[in-house]
Amino acid sequence: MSNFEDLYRDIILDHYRSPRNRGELAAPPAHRVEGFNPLCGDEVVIYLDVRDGELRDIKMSGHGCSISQSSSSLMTAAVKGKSLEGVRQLVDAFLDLMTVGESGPATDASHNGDDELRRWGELAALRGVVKFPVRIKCATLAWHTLLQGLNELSPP
Amino acid sequence: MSNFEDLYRDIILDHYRSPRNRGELAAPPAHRVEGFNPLCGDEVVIYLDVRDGELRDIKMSGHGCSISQSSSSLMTAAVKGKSLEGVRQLVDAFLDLMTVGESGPATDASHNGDDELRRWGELAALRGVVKFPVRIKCATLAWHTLLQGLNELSPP
Amino acid sequence: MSSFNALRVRADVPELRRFVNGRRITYLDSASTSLPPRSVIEAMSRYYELRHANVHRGVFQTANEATEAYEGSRSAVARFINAPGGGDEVVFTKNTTESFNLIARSWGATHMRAGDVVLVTEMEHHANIVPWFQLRDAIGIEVRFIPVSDDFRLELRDLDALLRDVKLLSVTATSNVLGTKNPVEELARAAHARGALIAVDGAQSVAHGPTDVTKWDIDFLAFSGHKVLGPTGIGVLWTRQGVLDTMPPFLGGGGMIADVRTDGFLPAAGVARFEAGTPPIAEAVGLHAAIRYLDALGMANVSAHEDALTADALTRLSETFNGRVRVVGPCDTRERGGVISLDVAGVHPHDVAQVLDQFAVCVRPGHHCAKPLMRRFALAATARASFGPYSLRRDTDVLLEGLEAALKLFG
Amino acid sequence: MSSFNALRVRADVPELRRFVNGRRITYLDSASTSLPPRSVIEAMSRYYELRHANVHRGVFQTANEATEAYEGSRSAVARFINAPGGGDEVVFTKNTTESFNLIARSWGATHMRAGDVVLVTEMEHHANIVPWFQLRDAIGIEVRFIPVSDDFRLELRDLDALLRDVKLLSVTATSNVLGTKNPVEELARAAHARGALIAVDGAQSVAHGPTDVTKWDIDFLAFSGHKVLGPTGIGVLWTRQGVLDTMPPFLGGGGMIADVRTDGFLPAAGVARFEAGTPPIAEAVGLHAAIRYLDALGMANVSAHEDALTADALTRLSETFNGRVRVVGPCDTRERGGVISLDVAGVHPHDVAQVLDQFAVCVRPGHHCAKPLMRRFALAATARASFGPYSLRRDTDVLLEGLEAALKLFG
Ligand SMILES: Cc1ncc(COP(=O)(O)O)c(C=O)c1O
Ligand SMILES: Cc1ncc(COP(=O)(O)O)c(C=O)c1O
Repeated sequence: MSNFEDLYRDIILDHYRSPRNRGELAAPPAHRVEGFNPLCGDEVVIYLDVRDGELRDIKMSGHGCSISQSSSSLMTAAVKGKSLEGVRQLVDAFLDLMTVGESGPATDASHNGDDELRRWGELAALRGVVKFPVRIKCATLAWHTLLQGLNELSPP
Repeated sequence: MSNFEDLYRDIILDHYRSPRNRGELAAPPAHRVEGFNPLCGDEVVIYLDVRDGELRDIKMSGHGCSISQSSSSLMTAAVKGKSLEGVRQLVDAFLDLMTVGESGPATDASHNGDDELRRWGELAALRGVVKFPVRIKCATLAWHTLLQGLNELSPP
Repeated sequence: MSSFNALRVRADVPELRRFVNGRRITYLDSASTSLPPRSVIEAMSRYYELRHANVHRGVFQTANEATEAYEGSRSAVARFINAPGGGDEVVFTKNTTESFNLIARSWGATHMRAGDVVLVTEMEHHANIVPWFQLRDAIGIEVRFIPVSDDFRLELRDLDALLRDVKLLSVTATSNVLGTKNPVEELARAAHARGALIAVDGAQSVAHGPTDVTKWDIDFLAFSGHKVLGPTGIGVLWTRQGVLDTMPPFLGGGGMIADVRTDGFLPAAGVARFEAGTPPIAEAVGLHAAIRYLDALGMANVSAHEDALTADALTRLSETFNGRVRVVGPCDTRERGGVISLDVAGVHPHDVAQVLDQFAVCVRPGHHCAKPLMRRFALAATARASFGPYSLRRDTDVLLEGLEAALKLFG
Repeated sequence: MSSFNALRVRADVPELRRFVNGRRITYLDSASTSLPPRSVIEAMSRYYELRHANVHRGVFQTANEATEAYEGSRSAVARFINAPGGGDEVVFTKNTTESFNLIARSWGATHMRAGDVVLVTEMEHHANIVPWFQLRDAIGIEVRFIPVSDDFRLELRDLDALLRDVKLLSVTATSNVLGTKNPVEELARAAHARGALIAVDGAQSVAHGPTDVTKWDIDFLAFSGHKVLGPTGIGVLWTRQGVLDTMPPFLGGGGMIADVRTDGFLPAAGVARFEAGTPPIAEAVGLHAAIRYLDALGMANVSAHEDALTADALTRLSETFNGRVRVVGPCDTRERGGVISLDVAGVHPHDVAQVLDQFAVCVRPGHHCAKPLMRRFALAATARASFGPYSLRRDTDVLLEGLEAALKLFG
């Protein structure tokens, strides 16, 4: 599979065309947090419904490229219903995955075994992004924004 | 004769080693004028004794390279005793000689006939300077200073 | 008239031979930076191989040669833009952006007071906006904007009112987003009639058609080497002599002084006073080669060539995509240059550019450093294709092919 | 230890093969500008031939490559000077001079008030004097000078008193006139002990020995590409992260903003905020190649090589001319670098340089942009010879031959 096809996998395009958890939650009681990528103008708004240490519901709106939109859709699907601790762990792991060192990707999910892939589930579709360093910011925008929202709710 | 030998002619070296009209005049009654080349630090001080429209006496002091020193020495010898009008004409002609256009010297005294050479006398020794554009400022410092002095005495 | 042959220009530009993703490069990003021809690259290499030395004050031969090369470039720039006062009006900066900062901090800070107005336009590049905000924050001037109409032109009906209290009108000759060409001569007349000066941003115009600061009757012109087939690291600020003489130094250091003592300094006369430190010498040599190259092409020819390409591209974009690809800019080529901003239905500019990269087509997605303009048209970004003298009709073929693919992938 | 062979370095530098006045060039003007090796020249040519594009925000392949090349150079610079915070502390400017102007106008204007003192030295280059006078004229700071002793060193006995009210000590690592190396680590300790920061002018040091901003414990370091075997048109300002974070933008324009609206702007984070407009991209590529080249030579080797050349030259100058040629600078090579200012009895520096040019020897006559220092020693000018890594003992042979001729001609 070429890098290009690895970037625009079917799952990505599917989430771009039919984003999950799109919409708003009344805030308050929900928590609203905004993320912005000044370089490309992408914007994401996330609504968090947190109760009893659990992310009961999450919605997102905003606009951006296919990578940022599908990444936020995939994210909402992955974190919804999880414990806050579980969410934090996933966010950290994802941002780690998206980190490129001086000489290319630090972690390349495609070299990892089945276990690893199973752990990531649909999110593994985003692993192709690391080969396009300029697009990493697109893929991580929603995740940074979510992290910021969690920190606002309960400082780490 | 190489350009280099043409620059450092014997007359130049002679005037550098034994400058004519070196010294000061009491000012007033003489007129004192200073010239300065900020790029190389050369300095010339000229004293003018002007009476009845004639440059009765001229002295110079200061420090600088062989070209600036010999040029001022040659200048004093050439202008002393001349009418102010004659001095102005000579200064203009000399500054003209030292002007380089975009594509090299505008006037090249060496191409001129014997007449021309006779007119310049010892000053003709300075004609080699035009082949060294960075040294032209050295050769003209005293002349610009003299012109300034004349203008201070009687605005043109 | 000089001879012009775009195929020959293309052959002169080494980067255009490169293959990316299995295809020869289709370079449509000249509005960001232009690709230098071999003669420019070689002029700089030869300079470094043979005559590199620091300029000014040197006595040895290569130092003289370097100085002549540097000053020769200054004179060539002056001739190229028809500067009435020659090289004495040409300051070398590092880019267009520094040129505008120089205008703001030297001329602006000296000649403007709190309440005075600098009039720019909604279609300016940040380089001609941010320095004025900085000056506003420092001394309290007002920064006023000429609006842009729905048909992508300057809205000049109220120009006379807009010019009230204006000391400087600062405007781009050609928009780097819309492609709009502004009526520089008319604006110069209006500004001067109100006692204001006029600065022109030539970043997008100088490489694409004749520049004549005398005929335009303007006071400042700024542009960048890297956008006129020249190198990075050099820019130009031309300033009319009578204005230049009233401007204090900008940066301080070697070369811009007449004297320095432990209690103060005296600035140098002329353009030297704006060139602190070792200047971009090799870059001036490269810029000279670029100007020589453009001159040989003939700027009127370049302009005609790019106009034809633009007209063709606009027609084909509209015929092929039937509204699915919108051009954000005027459609009449008499009012615009070869900068074509695209809004592709349902496809984000980043994705457009990414798909086009598969076809080795180089276009730029983003706000193009013109955020006020993007806001004006409620756009976050566009995908921008732009022509240069080496562009060919076949570049548009590949662009259309790539746009089809993008629409298909995301449709 | 890396291998070092000056003959091989010489073979790498194209300009050193040139003949002038019938002789091969003897280049003794590295303090003005250094001569780049072939690898530097070719790195830039290859860049323009293959991967030139504007940096940042590009999506297509060459734009990514250009961005990587530009940012890669930043990281390489950081490693070369051992910056604790890596590339995030390295700002590319146009030269050392702009670097000092940036310190003065961004850090200085923010952190200093009327009456605060910047402490420089009598041996500074104008680049580290004039920006401070400009700041003084703008906001009323005091510019104070550490005196230079008769034996050409900083007079540090009263340093503690001199440091009173000082917010910044700004000092050159090596004098470009005297060759004196200043005790940077000692000065850093003294400044920090008094709560002041320290900026170091590395223009004359970075190409001539190891640089370690972490070990030196300094706050700013400035130097120029063209003096480290690199290109013109690029300079470096390294600033410790904690200090950098407190500094507002300098020039305004594209690339240095987070947002621009019609009512104001928001600066970008990090070093981007100091790099307005298209940066010197090809120059960064050339600088990277220069650093790679110097690294391969080994800076300790370069330093040892130049020390040996300097010691030899000083001995021979004194033995050959018996006082008719005076060296204006320390005679102990442990205290000095390979910058040798000459005062030739009865021969003006201009004439010295002119005669030396006949021998194809390149030396620089003048005040070397250090007029306060020249006044301190009652000199109008000196003729300055200076070494680089490509210098050889035979260069001194030709220098001595030329000096003999100058003494003979004017004697
Ligand atoms: C000690 C010192 N500082 C600063 C500079 C200025 O460097 P640049 O002209 O590259 O800005 C020089 C070079 O002349 C220098 O020798
Ligand atoms: C209209 C316009 N002005 C100014 C600039 C800034 O040019 P530079 O980045 O070379 O300073 C650009 C280039 O991006 C431009 O298009």
